[in-house]
Amino acid sequence: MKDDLAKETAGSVDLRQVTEARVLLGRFGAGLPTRAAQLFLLDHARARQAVWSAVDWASLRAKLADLSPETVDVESQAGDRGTYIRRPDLGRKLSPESAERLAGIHPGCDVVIVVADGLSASAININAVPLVQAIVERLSSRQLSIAPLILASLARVALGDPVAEIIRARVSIVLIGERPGLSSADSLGAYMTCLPKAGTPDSRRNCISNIRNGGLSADNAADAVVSLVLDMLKAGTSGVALKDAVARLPTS
Amino acid sequence: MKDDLAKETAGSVDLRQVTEARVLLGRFGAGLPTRAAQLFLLDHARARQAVWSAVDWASLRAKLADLSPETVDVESQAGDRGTYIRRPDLGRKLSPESAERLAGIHPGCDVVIVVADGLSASAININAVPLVQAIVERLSSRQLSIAPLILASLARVALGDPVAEIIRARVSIVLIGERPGLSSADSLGAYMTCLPKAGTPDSRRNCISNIRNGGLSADNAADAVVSLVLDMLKAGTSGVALKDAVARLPTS
Amino acid sequence: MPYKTTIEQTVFSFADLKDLLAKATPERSGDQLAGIAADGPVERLAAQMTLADVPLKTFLAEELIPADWDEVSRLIVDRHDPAAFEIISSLTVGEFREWLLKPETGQRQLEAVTFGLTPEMVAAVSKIMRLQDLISVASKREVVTRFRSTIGLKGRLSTRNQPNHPTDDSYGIAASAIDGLLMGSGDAVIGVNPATDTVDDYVRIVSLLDELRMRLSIPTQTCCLGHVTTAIKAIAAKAPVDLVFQSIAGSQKANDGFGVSLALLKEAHEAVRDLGRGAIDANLMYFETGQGAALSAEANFGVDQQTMEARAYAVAREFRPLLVNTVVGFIGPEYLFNGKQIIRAGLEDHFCGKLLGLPMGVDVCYTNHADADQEDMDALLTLLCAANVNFVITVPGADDVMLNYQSLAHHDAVYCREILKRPPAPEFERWLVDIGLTDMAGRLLDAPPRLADRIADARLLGA
Amino acid sequence: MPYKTTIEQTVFSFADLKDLLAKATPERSGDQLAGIAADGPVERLAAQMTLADVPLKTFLAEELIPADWDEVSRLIVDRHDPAAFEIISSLTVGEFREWLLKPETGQRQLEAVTFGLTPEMVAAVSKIMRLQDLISVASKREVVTRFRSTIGLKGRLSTRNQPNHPTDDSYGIAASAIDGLLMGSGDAVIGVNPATDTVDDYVRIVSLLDELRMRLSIPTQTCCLGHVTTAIKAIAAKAPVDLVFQSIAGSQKANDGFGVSLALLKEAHEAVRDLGRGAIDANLMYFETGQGAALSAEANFGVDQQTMEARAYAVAREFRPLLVNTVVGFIGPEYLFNGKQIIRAGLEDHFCGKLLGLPMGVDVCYTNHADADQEDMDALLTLLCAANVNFVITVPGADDVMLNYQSLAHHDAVYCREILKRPPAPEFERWLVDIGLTDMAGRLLDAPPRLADRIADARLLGA
Ligand code: B12
Ligand code: B12
Repeated sequence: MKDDLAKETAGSVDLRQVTEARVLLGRFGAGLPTRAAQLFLLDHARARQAVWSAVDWASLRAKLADLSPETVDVESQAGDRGTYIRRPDLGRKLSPESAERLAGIHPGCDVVIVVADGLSASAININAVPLVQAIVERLSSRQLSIAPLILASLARVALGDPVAEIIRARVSIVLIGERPGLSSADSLGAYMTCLPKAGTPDSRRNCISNIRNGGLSADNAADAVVSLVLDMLKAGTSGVALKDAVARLPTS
Repeated sequence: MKDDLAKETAGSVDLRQVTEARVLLGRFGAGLPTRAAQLFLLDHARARQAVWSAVDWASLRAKLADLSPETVDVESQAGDRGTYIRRPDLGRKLSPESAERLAGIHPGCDVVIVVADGLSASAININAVPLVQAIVERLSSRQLSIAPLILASLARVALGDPVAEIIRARVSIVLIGERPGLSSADSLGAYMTCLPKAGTPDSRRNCISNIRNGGLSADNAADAVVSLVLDMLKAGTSGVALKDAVARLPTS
Repeated sequence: MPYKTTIEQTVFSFADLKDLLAKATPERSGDQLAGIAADGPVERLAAQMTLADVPLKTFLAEELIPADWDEVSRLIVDRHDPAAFEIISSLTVGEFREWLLKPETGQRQLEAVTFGLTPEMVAAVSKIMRLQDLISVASKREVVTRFRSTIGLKGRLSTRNQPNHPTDDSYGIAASAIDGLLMGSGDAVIGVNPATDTVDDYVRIVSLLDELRMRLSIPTQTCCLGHVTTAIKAIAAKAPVDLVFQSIAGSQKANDGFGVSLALLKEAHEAVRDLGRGAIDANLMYFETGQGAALSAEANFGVDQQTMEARAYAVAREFRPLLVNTVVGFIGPEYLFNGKQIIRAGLEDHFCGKLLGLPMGVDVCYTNHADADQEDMDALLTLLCAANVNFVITVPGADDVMLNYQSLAHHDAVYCREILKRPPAPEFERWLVDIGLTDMAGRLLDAPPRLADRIADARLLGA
Repeated sequence: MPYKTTIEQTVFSFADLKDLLAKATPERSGDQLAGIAADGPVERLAAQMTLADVPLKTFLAEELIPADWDEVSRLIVDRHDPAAFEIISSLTVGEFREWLLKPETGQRQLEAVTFGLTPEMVAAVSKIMRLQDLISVASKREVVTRFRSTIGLKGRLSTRNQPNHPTDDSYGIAASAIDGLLMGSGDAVIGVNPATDTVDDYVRIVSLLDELRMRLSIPTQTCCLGHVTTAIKAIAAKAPVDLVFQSIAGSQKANDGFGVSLALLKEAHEAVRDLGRGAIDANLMYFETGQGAALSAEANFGVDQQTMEARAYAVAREFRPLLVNTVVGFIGPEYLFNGKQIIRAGLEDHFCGKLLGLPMGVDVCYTNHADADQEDMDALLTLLCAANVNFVITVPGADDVMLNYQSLAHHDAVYCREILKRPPAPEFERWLVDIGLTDMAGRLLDAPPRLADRIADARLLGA
């Protein structure tokens, strides 16, 4: 049955070529073919593991040493992964030690980049380095000042807010592991916020998501991220208000 | 609706008088009246608590001091209640210390009585004393020798087997807390086995169950238990084979 | 024979078919207790993928429990029908699942393979099926049995009215039975689990139930769920025994622990047939089973509890039962830990039993030491109705005051009838209308005083 | 006002209605996260018993979130219809449950009280109802909406075909949509969640979907689930927008967090109406909600997540939506920990939405950080069909490759159609037959090569 369907469409366009979605699986009544059903379960087991794995911060630091010789490790108040999952509120708050560490940084800069584990360590392990590189290149070529790179553990998106607030960055870029999907456990999201401070609502951010192999490439993502950051710096705002604010700006 | 039905049957026999089952609850469509539904949930919460409560062995020992000045505490290999519930196999085995303690008892007797917590501490707290008294009275009046009373924690029915084997009792009587029900969390079961030893199957035992207020009274239960014990001592067997074996005995 | 598979460079191996089946079983406390469960989801999946590739024929070649010393294994071998097996003989377990799911595989095809299937094949395929698969296939398989009522017709749901009492008091039993009848429950059987163990009590109970049935002309059958040896004695004393009941399990040793054997069951079956209370071809036995029974008697021989359960069905089908009931959550969390495990096991048992040709019912139930509640039962009941279960058990207010567990309430049967549209057996459906308990649309009425009086008549109660 | 009750000498007290509602809520990780949950089953039960005795009138007198500074509260007060409330005005919450369950309370009665009910009343009563109760009542409440197809007719089930793609690639979206159509999915809507955020992309996506719909003459509507502000811009640019989508929540602050307000939604509603793509009275909005959204925006004000969810329905019904979808397991275990919590929440949301007069669908789904699996989804889907849910979401192989979660597979829709006997919207049902995808009995056929070719035509893919 499965193979019939595959053959039939071979004449025109093979749907499987244009999407990684699980199209044309075939069926027996309402049931998936046994093999497809079992591969699904295997992927599920893997995706569940991804949630519980940890970022290899050391290797990340090494790979980014040229770009950002100084990095600062911070962590949220969640303490461990089990708590992290159940308590997003704690994942948004800096641990006291982390706050102290940040206070030591020379304050005031245009942009701070926060690399955060979020819900997928592999998203960071695989995609963070090229993306950070691509973003830093673009920002640097515009002569923007960049704070030391922040590496955040047990972090939610909003952990970027207190970070940026303490080091007084005008815009924050949080690169975070999105929750792992069945077909891709390594998708990365970028969340940009202008004048971030603790308590900023999500409507005040912008988002570029699905950054990974098979999704948005690092280069395209960096273009989009930096273009948003430039808009924010110009308009002095971000989030749902950004588009209109940009439209109102005098074209320079 | 509920009250209508109550009224209707008032003319003949009120079903509620003759059973504690939840009869004539009334209904709204397929739903229970709200109050009945909530009382059910309350009883469920209580019954679940009963499973996790502990027997007050000290008070039990005190109350039975006259009858059985000597008692021996034993426990299974389960260790704690959580394990006890998940590991019935361990609840059937004596801890090494307990086995040692039993080895100190003068061996050989007609009957050993084991009081075991099983799945309901309240069954023991409430019903064990009168039942043990009633049984011991009846056994004593027949001049049967009784081993010291065994108090068993984290015990399954079959824990009586190694106990009786070590102290070489011809018949064991295990009085055990039955799993708590919704309406009665204090029901006690009596399991009698002839020539018990570790590994005896349940088909080699006899059982008297539902001993409690509202079920079988202590006196009636003791009558039944002792009559079975006498049959066992005579027939030299127990369990499903007992009835036939007794029938075959020459009437004395 | 050892089995092997590789997933991402990790090799998983399984000592033999028994090991493979155990490791392929969805998570379950009883198999963990037995020390035979998979070590986490990935090993489980490896086993399931391996199992999917095992040819059905293998199950005929490789014994789980040697027929040499186990009469249940012997029975399975003896009853296997190669002609019926023919049509599926070339399939693997995974392909068998697909064959079962195909719309072209309907009642006719499923019926035709019944005796070509062994319990082990059926257990194996169930392990790689989701709840939805189990429902889809089971819902296609109709198994109809008959005594005074016709049970198992597609789209209908029968109930056992279970009027237990902690001391088997006659009034108490009658009162509970009447409560159930007023709620329209009892077309599968009115059956009492006796608290006592004597032949006298057994005879008293069946007599009482029989009188109730006859006075109200209820098209149903009655039963006392004592031990089969007691039933045989009662039959010998000419007690009105409609159905002989027995708990059974999947190995000779386990049955031995229950005090029964195939020979004893045969004797009982013949005895009750000779009473001639039903039509010549009436179904006369009532069996109960449940995952964990064999393990609890240390008679599972390293076989997982669900496969052992399916083996019990081989015993059951030998005696053309009217009713087979898996008391799924009855034993407790030692074997099925929580609502989730109970729900899956209930659907598995129903599926396996139906494929093997049995009139399966499920006792939708749980104990107070399990991590389960009424909501889990709502889910299981609704799923079972989608799967076309033959019957369920109901007691007053879901509380069995003797067996100390929660089964369904008679109310739940009303839910099935009126919300899920599952009427009872046709004879009983008619009776309910005739006597005035339901309207023509099958909706339960509040019994008018006269009727309630008549049903709850003091003489009946004192039977 | 404080509330109090005594259970066996223990006094339980609750600070106010908000506290009482939170403590009466069945166990749920989100309320535990918020620090407002009951401290164990006995306190929960005490709260439920107290709640059962609270008169419905109390909910009109006691504010949970002051209307003074919350526009959702203001909306709820403004829209309350005392005449519709009259018939139930004397009932307590417990009696209201009983009234709902009575067979005499049918579609007519339920429809009549719709605007007499506030979200808080409905949330309250749901807290003291079992799964079975929630199903029984919801199954009686039909809410029908119309655009090109008629959605919500009793005994039918519609589906949203959700062809997401991680970069919104046109070919990718079209391929996924076509896969769904070949499986018979999409009569509620063909709706894409855009990964991107620009007006251009939005316009491209709706144009592509509209072309697909027109070329194949599919009696359905299409949607791009971008932000409402983007939709407004696209409409201004005369893009073919059938439905305006927006995520909404139960407080002004939470909606603010989503970047929306009642005024903005009204603006969007009027804009899309002015496009005149549907009949004059067509339903034109599509909303999504889900327990936990308000809390995750720290905008719940100590109110439990399920009550906040019901309050979102007050926002929804203001705009006569075609579809309201609770994405029940979508956010994750922070709010609904496991399968059991997801199942109950799904049935609660469906029940509450229906009673408030909404065309409720449920996204039967879970994330990979939750303790849930496909079996839980099988259970929830089957239960929802028993409850007569309006629609569910389906994606290829249950795997949403952009949103990173598991929803239902298109296959699951086939299960509902063929096993549970729930055909799609009548217009779409006819279309499926006409185009040759199903037989007259509604059974899905394997598309003959010609048809598959036509549907998967390269020009469509390149739209
Ligand atoms: C659970 C249970 C079972 C389970 C036991 C499996 C298990 N792992 O627990 C199953 C379903 C297998 C079972 C089967 C039977 N049971 Co039973 N069972 C019970 C129940 C509901 C609870 C027991 C309990 O709480 N025990 C306490 C715990 C702490 O002890 P345990 O060591 O974990 O449990 C052991 C005993 O319960 C024992 N056991 C269980 N049933 C029986 C029955 C007899 C006669 C004996 C000797 C032992 C026995 O098996 C368990 C494992 O070793 C009682 C009702 C009650 N209110 O007590 C009926 C009950 C004890 N069983 C009863 C009967 C009749 C049977 C059967 C004989 C039914 C039949 N006709 O086949 C079979 C055979 C049992 C056997 N092995 O010989 C009767 C006994 C009547 C009597 N006075 O003799 C009772 C009172 C209920 C009833 N009326 O049906 N049973
Ligand atoms: C979960 C989720 C949500 C949840 C968030 C609640 C929660 N507690 O997690 C809910 C259902 C409420 C939601 C709502 C919306 N979401 Co959303 N969401 C996601 C999802 C599936 C996963 C996010 C994730 O893994 N985060 C990582 C974890 C570790 O971080 P976190 O701190 O726990 O999560 C925070 C962020 O995810 C943030 N967030 C979630 N969605 C959005 C959207 C935008 C624009 C922003 C700025 C932030 C944001 O909210 C969370 C709590 O603070 C992504 C898809 C993806 N593959 O990533 C879409 C996604 C991010 N959401 C998206 C959209 C469009 C929305 C909505 C605007 C939809 C609408 N039209 O109303 C709303 C509004 C959100 C807002 N608050 O402003 C788009 C963004 C597109 C874009 N490039 O701008 C995405 C990519 C998916 C999509 N195409 O629909 N969302």
